[in-house]
Amino acid sequence: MIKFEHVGLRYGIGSEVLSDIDFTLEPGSFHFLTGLSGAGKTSLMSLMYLGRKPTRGLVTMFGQNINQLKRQQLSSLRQRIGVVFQEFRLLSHLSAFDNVALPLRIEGRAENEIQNNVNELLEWVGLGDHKNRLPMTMSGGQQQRISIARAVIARPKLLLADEPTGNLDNEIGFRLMTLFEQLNRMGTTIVIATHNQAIMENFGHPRLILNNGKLEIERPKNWIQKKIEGVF
Amino acid sequence: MIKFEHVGLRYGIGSEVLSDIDFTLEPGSFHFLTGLSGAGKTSLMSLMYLGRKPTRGLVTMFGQNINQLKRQQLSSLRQRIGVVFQEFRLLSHLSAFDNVALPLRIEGRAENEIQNNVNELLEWVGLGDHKNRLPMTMSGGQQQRISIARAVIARPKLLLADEPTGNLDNEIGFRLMTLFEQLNRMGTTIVIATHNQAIMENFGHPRLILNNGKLEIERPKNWIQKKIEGVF
Amino acid sequence: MIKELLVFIRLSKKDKRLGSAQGKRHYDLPLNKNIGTGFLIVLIALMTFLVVIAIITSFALESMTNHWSSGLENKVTIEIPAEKNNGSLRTNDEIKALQNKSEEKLKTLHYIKTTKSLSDLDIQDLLSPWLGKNVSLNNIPLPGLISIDLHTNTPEIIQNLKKEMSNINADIKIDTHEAWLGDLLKLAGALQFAAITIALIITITTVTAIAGSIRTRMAVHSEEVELLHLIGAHDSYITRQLQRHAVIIAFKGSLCGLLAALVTLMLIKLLSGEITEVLLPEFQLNAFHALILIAIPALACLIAAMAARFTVLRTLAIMP
Amino acid sequence: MIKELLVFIRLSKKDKRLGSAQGKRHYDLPLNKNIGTGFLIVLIALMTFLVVIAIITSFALESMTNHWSSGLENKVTIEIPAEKNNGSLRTNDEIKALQNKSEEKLKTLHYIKTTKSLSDLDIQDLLSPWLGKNVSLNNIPLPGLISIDLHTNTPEIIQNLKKEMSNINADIKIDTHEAWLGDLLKLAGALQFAAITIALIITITTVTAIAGSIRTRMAVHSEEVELLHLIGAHDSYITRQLQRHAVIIAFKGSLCGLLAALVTLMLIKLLSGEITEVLLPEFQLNAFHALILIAIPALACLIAAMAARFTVLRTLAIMP
Ligand SMILES: Nc1ncnc2c1ncn2[C@@H]1O[C@H](COP(=O)(O)OP(=O)(O)OP(=O)(O)O)[C@@H](O)[C@H]1O
Ligand SMILES: Nc1ncnc2c1ncn2[C@@H]1O[C@H](COP(=O)(O)OP(=O)(O)OP(=O)(O)O)[C@@H](O)[C@H]1O
Ligand SMILES: [Mg+2]
Ligand SMILES: [Mg+2]
Repeated sequence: MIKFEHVGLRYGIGSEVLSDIDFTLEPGSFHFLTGLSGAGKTSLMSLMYLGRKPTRGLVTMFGQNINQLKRQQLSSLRQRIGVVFQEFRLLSHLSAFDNVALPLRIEGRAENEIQNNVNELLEWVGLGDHKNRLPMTMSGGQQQRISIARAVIARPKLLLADEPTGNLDNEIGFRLMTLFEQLNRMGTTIVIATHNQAIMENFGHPRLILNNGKLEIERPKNWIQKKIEGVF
Repeated sequence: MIKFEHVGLRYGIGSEVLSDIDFTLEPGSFHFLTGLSGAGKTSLMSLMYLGRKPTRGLVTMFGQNINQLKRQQLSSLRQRIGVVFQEFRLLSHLSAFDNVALPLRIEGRAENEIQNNVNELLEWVGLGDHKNRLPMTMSGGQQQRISIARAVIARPKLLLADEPTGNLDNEIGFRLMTLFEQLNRMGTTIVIATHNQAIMENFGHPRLILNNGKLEIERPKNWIQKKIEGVF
Repeated sequence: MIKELLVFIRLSKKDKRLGSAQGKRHYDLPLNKNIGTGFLIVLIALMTFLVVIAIITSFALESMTNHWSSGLENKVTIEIPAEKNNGSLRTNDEIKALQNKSEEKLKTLHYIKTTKSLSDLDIQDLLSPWLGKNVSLNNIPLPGLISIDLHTNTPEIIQNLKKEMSNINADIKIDTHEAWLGDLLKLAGALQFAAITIALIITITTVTAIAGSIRTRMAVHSEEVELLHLIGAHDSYITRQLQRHAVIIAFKGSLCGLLAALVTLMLIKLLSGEITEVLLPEFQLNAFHALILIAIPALACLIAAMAARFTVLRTLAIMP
Repeated sequence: MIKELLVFIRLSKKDKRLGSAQGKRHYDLPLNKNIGTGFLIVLIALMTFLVVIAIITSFALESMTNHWSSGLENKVTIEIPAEKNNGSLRTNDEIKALQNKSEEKLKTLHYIKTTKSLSDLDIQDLLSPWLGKNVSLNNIPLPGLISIDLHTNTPEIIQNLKKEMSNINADIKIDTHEAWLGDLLKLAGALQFAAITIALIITITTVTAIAGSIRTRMAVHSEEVELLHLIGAHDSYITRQLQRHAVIIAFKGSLCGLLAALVTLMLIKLLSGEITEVLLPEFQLNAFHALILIAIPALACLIAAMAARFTVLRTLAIMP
């Protein structure tokens, strides 16, 4: 699904924020991405959602070397990736409904299909009553949920969520994690960047840990056990 | 310091987001404000930082009924309140340094005083090397720290922080909580809106809990003990 | 015109329900709700107004010059002096004979439109401001005068005319009104030059203003454009929306400006009937003029579309 | 001019190091780094350019009209007909006597600037296009003509002149050139009217454009304005910054426009020396004109400042 080989990233003429990143994420896997503030989680994510090209190294997504793809093909790839941005990035003039519907509209889906799917998902994230509100008039947590809904509405093959529970209380946070687990079981590869220890411990998925521009993978002790529980 | 009597708030023609809020915060107190996402924490804060007038009820700040104050006096009151906004609200064209220096500039402080204070505080929040960077080029957690630094730089009498550790790892989160405690010991009244259970439990201050537009105060069992520890 | 108005109204309606969930032609960018849309339309309208006024002025000046030229420039007077070169006087009959002979000749020349021999009475009329109405001219040897309308007035034709006349008699003089017409035509030429220059400058200003405003507006949306790009929208999907929006603004603005200018000109014509008659004795908007006027909104739309397209593509180009 | 340029350069420098930590005059709002600052300056420059051209054109037209008027409008011709009312002819001596008497009288009238009796030779000159150069006029009874320059030409004066002349002899006629001057003056009047109208419309457009652009720009910053307000900045603190910024933009733009217009006009004058001489035989920028031209940048700054102030205060007014 995702393969990074000797990937490095620097901004402008600064030093490398990421250096020599090497990892492979299997299709259908679920990982947490963690690290101190400023460690480069968001930067690594931006490479994965094709928002940036690495300054060196090789990135392979969906089995394709992204350097060899044309603009058109890159856009099509992006349609298969759902992203929850750390700063939400909602379109301020569109209602909650239209924000969530955006990926489907871009894919050119039929309007009645859009209506059904979006309404259902908005109910699920607890915003069924708010679908005609503008982002500006919603609380931080509500905005975050809309951005999560937008990321998952098109059933992406890859879901990248950057601090998706930062503004949410534990209850709704766990509820959304369950949503992600469910998506994962249906085949979506998931990477979640988070600082939240409680969530990482509760959902014992392997962790990608960023430190000084290097990436390490850490599997919690009870990982296999959880995995088995999840299946049954 | 803060006294709310029968305060209600509604947006436009919607139902009341806050209703019949009654509480008093003594000078020098430290409270957490918590509640589900969308409960009204940010709304209550906006009343406290005078960003909004209540639709009913009486708000008394610093011993003054805010309805009887003139615009000029309100502005002067605001200078004594430090706010960490949930969405940071940094000025995107100003460097980290200038963002933090803003409250001092507005007060008209001398430039060399500004230099010393701002540099020192930026070191403390771990951004000493980043002072000439624009917010856009910084990570979410770094931006949040700048917004915290801006809130405390002018040694406000009242500090209101909305989810100040949402984008921070535990380490730097606890470090900033220590900063808040220190300020509190020097006389600043503090209200922190947060979902973070770990922090609320670690720093056992009384909690203001918003639920269905009503406010309850809950004092953790070991509150008095912590209070005594804090003094000695 | 009515058809255009209908399109205009339909477009406006579309523009108003943008961002709603229904309908196929929706916008993902906060274009229509933007501060400054109204201002931009007003600006484009005013600019179009100025361009149209300037262009029509230059049309009118051209028509005026033509009128003057055709009225005066092509007029030539043939004079058969009463006095011979050697100083002796011609008799009236001699003059008449020469006059008739010249007129016969003139009628055979292809570049002559009309000829008219001035009778003694005509000449008396011409002289009356100086000599008084009832002075008898019988005693004075009056010259013979023939007033000619040419089809066009070129130096070659005048040359040829001189040759033809000197074949009849070497004394015959040709008066081309050059001295006193020259100043008038110079003035008109200068005015037309000025009007065209001004029209040109205003057009450039308008193009700058439209292109600049559109570009500024688009730049404001670069964040939204980036988001659309990141969630997989193809470049054409993004460009199409912004372009359509820009065209609608430009169309609204320029059409309003054009209509306002036409109404203003009609009002001016109505209110100052006499003055415009002096200015524009026979100016009528012809099909060519109408075409150019209709081309103005089209041009505005084109500029807006290109400015929008260019800006968006430039914004997109820096994204991988 | 040099002083202004210095101020201009100083302001530009200030504008560039905004947002830096040093210096007292800093900006807290992203004004100078804004997309569209350059465009706004160019727009204001172009608009100012147009206004200046229009205003100078109307000055020039005014000067032209004055020139024509003073050249022709105040000219009157007194004619002593060769023929008496009863049909008999006056002798040359009789005419000369009446002419002298009239001229004596005219010299005593306060509204007469100069008088000039036309000699027989002068009259022969006037008639020569029609009669030929060497026709002897000794046999013809020529009228007596006196050309007069009036200080001003009013109906009352003409009335009075007629009375004075009829006191001398009832036959004396007064020719005021009205018929053929009328058209010319009507034309000039219409042109001046047009120029003033255009200058006015362009001015209104400019005001709209400047005010609108500034307001749009300010509206874009409403979030930043709100933040400053929330952290305790007084209204005056916020307004001051935005106003200063708007004034700098307007000043830069309008000064560039004014200079460009002046340079253009000079170039036009240089390149088309002959044409402008016909158009503007004696047009010189006087102190009053210069004052109006200098007032244009000042006006632009004022408008910008007021637009900025108004918008910011309105933004602030909705915050408690
Ligand atoms: N656009 C940019 N230009 C320059 N430097 C950048 C840019 N974006 C991020 N950085 C720097 O790169 C480093 C990593 O940033 P990144 O946003 O990836 O961190 P993060 O792990 O997401 O942090 P956080 O947990 O605080 O969100 C930081 O030091 C940051 O200042
Ligand atoms: N400007 C506004 N206009 C209308 N409704 C608003 C506005 N701001 C907030 N609300 C509504 O008021 C309620 C309380 O919002 P508020 O932002 O205070 O919640 P919160 O407790 O801060 O939530 P969170 O933890 O998600 O930040 C929400 O239902 C929200 O949709
Ligand atoms: Mg991040
Ligand atoms: Mg909130």
